[in-house]
Amino acid sequence: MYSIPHFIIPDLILLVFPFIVIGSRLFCDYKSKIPWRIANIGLMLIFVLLNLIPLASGEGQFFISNWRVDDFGVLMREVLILSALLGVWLSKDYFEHGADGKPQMHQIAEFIGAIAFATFGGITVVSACDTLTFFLGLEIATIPMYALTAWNKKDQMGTEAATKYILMGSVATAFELFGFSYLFGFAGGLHFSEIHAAVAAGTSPLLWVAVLFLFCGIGFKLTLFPFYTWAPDVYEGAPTPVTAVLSVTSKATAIAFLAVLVYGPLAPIQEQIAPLIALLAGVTLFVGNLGALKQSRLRRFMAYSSIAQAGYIMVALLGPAEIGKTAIVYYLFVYAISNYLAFFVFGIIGHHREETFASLRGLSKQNPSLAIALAISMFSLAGIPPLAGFFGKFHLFFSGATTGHYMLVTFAVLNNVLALFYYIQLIKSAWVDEPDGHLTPLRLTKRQRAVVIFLSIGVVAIGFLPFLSNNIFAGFNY
Amino acid sequence: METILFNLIWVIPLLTVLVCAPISASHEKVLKALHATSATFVLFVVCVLTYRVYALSGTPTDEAAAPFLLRFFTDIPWLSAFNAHYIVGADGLNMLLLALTAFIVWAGVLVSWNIKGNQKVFFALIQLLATSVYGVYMSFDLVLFFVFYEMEALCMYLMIACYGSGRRDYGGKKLTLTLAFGSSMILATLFGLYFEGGVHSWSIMELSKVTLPMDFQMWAFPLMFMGFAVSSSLFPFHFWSPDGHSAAPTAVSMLAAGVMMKMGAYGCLRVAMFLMPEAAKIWLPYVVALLIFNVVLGPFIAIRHKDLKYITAYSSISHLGLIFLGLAALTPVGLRGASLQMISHGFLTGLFFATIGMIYERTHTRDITEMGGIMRKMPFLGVGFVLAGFAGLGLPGFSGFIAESTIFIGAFQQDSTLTRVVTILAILSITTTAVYILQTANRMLHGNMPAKYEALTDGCLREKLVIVVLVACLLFIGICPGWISEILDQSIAPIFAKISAAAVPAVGG
Amino acid sequence: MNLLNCLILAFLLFGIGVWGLMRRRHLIGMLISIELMLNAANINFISFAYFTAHDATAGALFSIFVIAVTACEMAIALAIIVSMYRRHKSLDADQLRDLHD
Amino acid sequence: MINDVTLGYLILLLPLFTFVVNGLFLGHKHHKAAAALAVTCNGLAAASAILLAIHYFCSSFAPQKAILFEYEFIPFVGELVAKIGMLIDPLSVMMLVVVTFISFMVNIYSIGYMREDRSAGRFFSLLSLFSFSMLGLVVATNLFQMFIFWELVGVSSYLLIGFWYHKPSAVSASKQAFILTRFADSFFLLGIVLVSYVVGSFDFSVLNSLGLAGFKYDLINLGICEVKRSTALVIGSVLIFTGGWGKSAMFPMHIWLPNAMEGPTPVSSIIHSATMVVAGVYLVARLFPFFAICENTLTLIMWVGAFTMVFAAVIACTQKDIKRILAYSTLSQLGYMMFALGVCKIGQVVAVTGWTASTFHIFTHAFFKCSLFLIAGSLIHQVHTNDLDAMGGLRKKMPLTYVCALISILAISGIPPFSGFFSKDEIILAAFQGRHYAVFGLALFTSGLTTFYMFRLFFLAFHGEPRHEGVKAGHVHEDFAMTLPIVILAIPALLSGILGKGLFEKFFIPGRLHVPQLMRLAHADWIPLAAVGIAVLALLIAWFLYASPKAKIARALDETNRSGLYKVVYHKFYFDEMYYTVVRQFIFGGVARVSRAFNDIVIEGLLAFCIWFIHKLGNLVRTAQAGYLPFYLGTLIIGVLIWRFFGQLPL
Repeated sequence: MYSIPHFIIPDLILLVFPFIVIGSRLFCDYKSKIPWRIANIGLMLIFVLLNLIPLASGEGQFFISNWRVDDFGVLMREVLILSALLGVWLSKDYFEHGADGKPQMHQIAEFIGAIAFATFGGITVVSACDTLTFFLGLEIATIPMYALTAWNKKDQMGTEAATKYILMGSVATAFELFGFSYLFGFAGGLHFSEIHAAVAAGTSPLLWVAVLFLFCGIGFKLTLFPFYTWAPDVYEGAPTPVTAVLSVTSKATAIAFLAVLVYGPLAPIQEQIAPLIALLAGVTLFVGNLGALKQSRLRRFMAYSSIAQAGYIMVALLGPAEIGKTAIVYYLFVYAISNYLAFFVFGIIGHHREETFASLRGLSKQNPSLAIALAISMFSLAGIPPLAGFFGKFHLFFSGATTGHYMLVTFAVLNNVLALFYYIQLIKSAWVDEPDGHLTPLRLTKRQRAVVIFLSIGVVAIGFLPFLSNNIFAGFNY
Repeated sequence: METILFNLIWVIPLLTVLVCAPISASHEKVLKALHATSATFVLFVVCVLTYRVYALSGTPTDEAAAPFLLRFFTDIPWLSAFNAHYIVGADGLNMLLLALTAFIVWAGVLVSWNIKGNQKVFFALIQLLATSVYGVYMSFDLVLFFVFYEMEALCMYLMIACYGSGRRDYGGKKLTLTLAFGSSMILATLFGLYFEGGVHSWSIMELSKVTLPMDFQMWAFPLMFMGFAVSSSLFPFHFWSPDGHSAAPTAVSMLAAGVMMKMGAYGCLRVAMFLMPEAAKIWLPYVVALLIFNVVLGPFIAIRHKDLKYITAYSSISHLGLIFLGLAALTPVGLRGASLQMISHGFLTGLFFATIGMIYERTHTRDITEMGGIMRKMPFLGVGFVLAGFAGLGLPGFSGFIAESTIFIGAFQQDSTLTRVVTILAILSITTTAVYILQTANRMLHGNMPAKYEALTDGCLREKLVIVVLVACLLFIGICPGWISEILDQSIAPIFAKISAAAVPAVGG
Repeated sequence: MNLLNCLILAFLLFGIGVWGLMRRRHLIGMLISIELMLNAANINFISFAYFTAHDATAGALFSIFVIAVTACEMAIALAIIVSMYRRHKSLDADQLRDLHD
Repeated sequence: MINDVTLGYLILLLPLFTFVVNGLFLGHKHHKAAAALAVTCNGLAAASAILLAIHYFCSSFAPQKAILFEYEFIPFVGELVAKIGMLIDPLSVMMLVVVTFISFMVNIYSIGYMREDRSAGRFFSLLSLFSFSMLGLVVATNLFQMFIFWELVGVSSYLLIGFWYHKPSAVSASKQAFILTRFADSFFLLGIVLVSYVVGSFDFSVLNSLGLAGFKYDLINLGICEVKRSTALVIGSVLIFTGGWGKSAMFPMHIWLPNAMEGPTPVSSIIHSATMVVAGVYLVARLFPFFAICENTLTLIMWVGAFTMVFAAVIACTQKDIKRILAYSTLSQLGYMMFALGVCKIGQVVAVTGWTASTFHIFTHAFFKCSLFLIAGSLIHQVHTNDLDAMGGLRKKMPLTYVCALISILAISGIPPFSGFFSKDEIILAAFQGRHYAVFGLALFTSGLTTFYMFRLFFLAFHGEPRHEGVKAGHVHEDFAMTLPIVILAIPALLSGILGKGLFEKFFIPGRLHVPQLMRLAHADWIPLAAVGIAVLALLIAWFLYASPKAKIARALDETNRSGLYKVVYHKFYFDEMYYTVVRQFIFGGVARVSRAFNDIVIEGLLAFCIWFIHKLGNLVRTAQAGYLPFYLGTLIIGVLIWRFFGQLPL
């Protein structure tokens, strides 16, 4: 019986955490705040603990040979936990009264538990060292999402979305599995080191088929072209907090999956798969931007915008490992904060009106602070300096340009204009359009106000004082 | 001490915004007082520093800043993730542009004293815009430069769309998106500058020490040059400026036309032409062809327009065309003329838009066919407008004449056919400029006055102050241009040295 | 009975799954086709494990896990489909048209 | 004893000071103070100018050039430096005296003329600006300085002609004047740039001591064509002359000058006599040696001048607006000066008598033309109309004016011993000596015409029966402030010829020339007699038509039943109409409309198309999102195939 290494304590806590939350339901009635409190405390505790782990660059530390905790892993954990925490905060109100024409939701404890499971799945993906764990992580991250999408039993949109999601998701799983099987056949083993050795030794069609299927499978979760078709419907059908969690946690998981794969076992053939990545990135961000041009419903709009963001983030995968990973993690942080800020604002709107562009009219007159927060998040997503989004995108393009993909970078940068166009559409309806009388006024609870302010400051601060990023990513100086 | 002051130039506006943030929007007086004070303070600081730069000229400067002669040089590591630094400094050129900016911002704050809508947000946005412009002129690190350069897009749309007039949403979108298009063209080439040069650095000085590979320059230079030229409304990217200006509130028009449009030309000179001189030598002769539209056709279009702001916008287009003529001439005099024109046109167009805004506040129309004879009711504003017009048509005594004649003489030194033709056309088109300016002045100020204008009043003290100060600047530059061209020459010398040293390989355009 | 045949078999199975997925409009039918695709992957694992891999247990292990995972995935899928049925009173995939641009 | 430099500064700065003080402080309310300041300062300026002139001409230094002071304005490449300085030589000194003196007179006159006007302060300040800019032009040491003040002259004339900005006619006249001269100036500027590029300097001293030899060979690229540098210089000289062409209102850029009569009369008088229009002649005179080396430029100048001379004189014979008549007479006198400069060129050699004559005529013309305008002004001030119909019989009411008018008109008609005789006679002589007999003939003929129309004006205005009830009722009187300058001016109008002749012949030679000079000149003593004879004849005709007892004045004045030729002439050969057609139809309607259409249709159209295209693509993406599950599943499969074939994987 040996002592548990400290660096996996957060993972263990996260593992037992959902059981505690759900279990606490046994001892209290369904109205009580206890599960919610426990959830907050637990997630914050994990976040703090994660920040205590020293960032060791390079191979990282191992736990029974196939659970690696390296700096990238730690930072991804932070992103995921942050996302979970914000998601939990966002979801609180939806269990008190309905929103956006949807009835109120129930069983907050289970809801939180599901989110926690998904988060743990993501963590498993970043710390896996063999394809089996890898696959399991991905599934653990995905399956709760199906459930969460359909959480609102009384809402048939949710159910339809969930149906589409799970059917397509299972197909994608099948693709991945198929890819994994060929990879296994090619390498003759599951452990990344074996695969790495085999790939380095030489390639064969088997490997390429595997790569193709793996990319297509993960392309579904990362909403790459043309696998993104589920996203708009699911994002619109799912409850708002679930949409937020989907757009951050599952994207983070997926990109982490790709990063681990490309910079891990497939590192020797990065040059050969660079064109594929570049094409995926370029087409995806273009299509995402085009789709978002003429939207009228907020969540669907955010779906397209997040498709485009996925395209942008793919650009980073072209760069060398250190730069690429830095870019991805930093961008995920920024993206998480900006996205959640947007979703909090939409949520506040949604509690009193339906979530469409039209219900933003005259926001700047009635509630300037909210309008400012909205503008901040939108400009940040559009990548306008000095907000965080710009520096995130700059990291991505920098990483892409390191290996000389100027064409792609130019294309992506020019697409920013397109993106700015539709983000401005939204800002317009909030700032320029005159308010019309029959919109119910907005009331912010203390918590909502606090979170919105906190997030806005975060967006501005991470961008405005970007040297914070150096301290966070101290492990990534090269 | 001076260095700290210099860095304060862009910090103070931000601080003002932060200070004003907690004050509730209902205390308009307090807010406006704060903003006015900070603008005035910055103006004061900038003037002092400009004088210092002039006084110090000739004395040796910071070695680290070579090849430039930079005062108040600061270099702090900023983003170790991609090795970006915080590098600022002042040579004659950007110091004068800073002074221009400070004047225009100050005037802008005063002009928009009683603007409709949420004043708190508006003034905050003006200060942000000021920050971005100051930053662009100060910074010598490409990342820093670009961050400040694109910041303006953030403020511009909100200011135009929320506080503008006419088709404000359309104009705001057009302006913001076109500018964003330009800046993204720039961003696309920045990475190449970083990696292709071999020195992994964003510092302009560092990059200027190497010669970038030719094949890279050949595609990067046009991209970057046009990217910058977009914000200086070089044909065919001029379409944003008339709609944008006509939609924008007065202060924003002043800042946009007076200062922001210079950022583009400044970038062309300081970054594009300076870092990629070989490609510049190959490409610029072709750029000259575009100027035929700006310089020759622009005034004609202005003749056909009835809206004061459209007329002024097209006149700005033609004046900025002259800047590019000076740049494309690639002679020291031409470059100096271009920089002179940047400064002179800044004051000039600021005065133009200021007076137009004041007149518009009273007549509630900008259609010159509806006005007439208002000189009788508002002689002061009328005289201000006429003076702006005279400065615009290059009347001796005003800065415009100095700049234009310098450009003409400088451009004529360039012995390439296209440049000669365009220079000759440009010289001949001073008549057209006179035509639209006089026609506007006559229609609006002279002749019979409609009865509805009987009740109009002349400018109040605040407005008179703005006009007087701007006119004084124009006259000051116009009457004693010696010192200004002296410090400009010093700061242009290294740029021209690099350009003339560039050996053009035998590559066709 | 060699590796290639097994792979071909798996691939055919996968193809049949895809074909069924395309043809079927009945949600349950679609689920079954997906099951086929997953099992094709399982066959791959087993056959690779049997013929080439240096530790045969890995492949078997993987396929067992896959079966387990698929089971819970299907469970959730069925649950969702049931609640689907409660609303629509039908399991026709063509009827899921409420969410669209 | 104050030295010349101080005097120079005084001459330039006093008017400037007046302008600034009146414009900024006194303009609005204190008209009296403004007027007083203007008169004193201009008087002092005139006094110092005269002092300077005396000091200069009495010194042994006399005919040479001197630079009192010179400041560097802007440095350009190398030697090419724009300077602001003060050049002293006979020509500039003469001009200084004329300008300051005339503007002094006009200022005095304006006290009376502007007594009722509410914005007299502005008027006085602008008047001083006008004379200041003309003075700066006169003392220019280089082309650049000349251009600077050249433009200032233009703009101040714009402001003064349009002084009554509520009168639409005045406004449009001022605009026309400014734009036409500006049009010419653009060529002037081009010429300056070209010449300074070829020569490498703006200074008159350099330009005037130029020989073409140095520039024969190497080529220079003018964009359209490659030319020899010497040819470039010739082109440059023509361009520079174009500036003078417009400023001096030579045909066909003459139309602005008669229309400029819309301004207050003092302004017209100062424009016509001293400040604006002679600037063109002055430019040519100043650059004479430079023009002399450029092959046929002078010949061009000669023909332009000669044609304008006749053309204007013919028109003047039919006009009825006295100010317009005077305006056309000015045109034709300017024609004299111009062609006098031109006739100096004889084949490849040059005779300088014309130059002397021309400068002499500038001098004399200034006085009598100024007084004529002032007289016209006071007439108009009394009868409140410009029209000869409404005048007549003013001799009794305004005796002083009458006498002065007679003097000036005799002067302009070139009747000895009045000033005009001497200068005009010399000009005609120069034409003869230059063997340009055609021009010579024209000049003689025109002098006859001049006499005719001037006396027509004279008789119709002063003689005969009063045709104006104001005059009949005897409201007419002579205003002191307005009559004083007229009387003062009559003296030089009478004497400047006799006194000036010697002075000019002694000192006024255009400086060292770099072309062969013709020294031995033909002397024809019959020419003065011929000229005078023609003049007297014309006088008699005028008397017979308009003043003799049996002259039918009513019939002479009515416009009906006139021959078509008369109508054409009366309508100034329809040049205004042509001008407006060109401007409206061609410039505004043609070029401007087309360029705006290009911008609005082509450029904006392309933009709109791009946006439309992007939106179409967007719709394409959105149509895919029909919410149709089988299609979605299909995309998964298709995607695999897409990336299988386009993913560039080495499969």
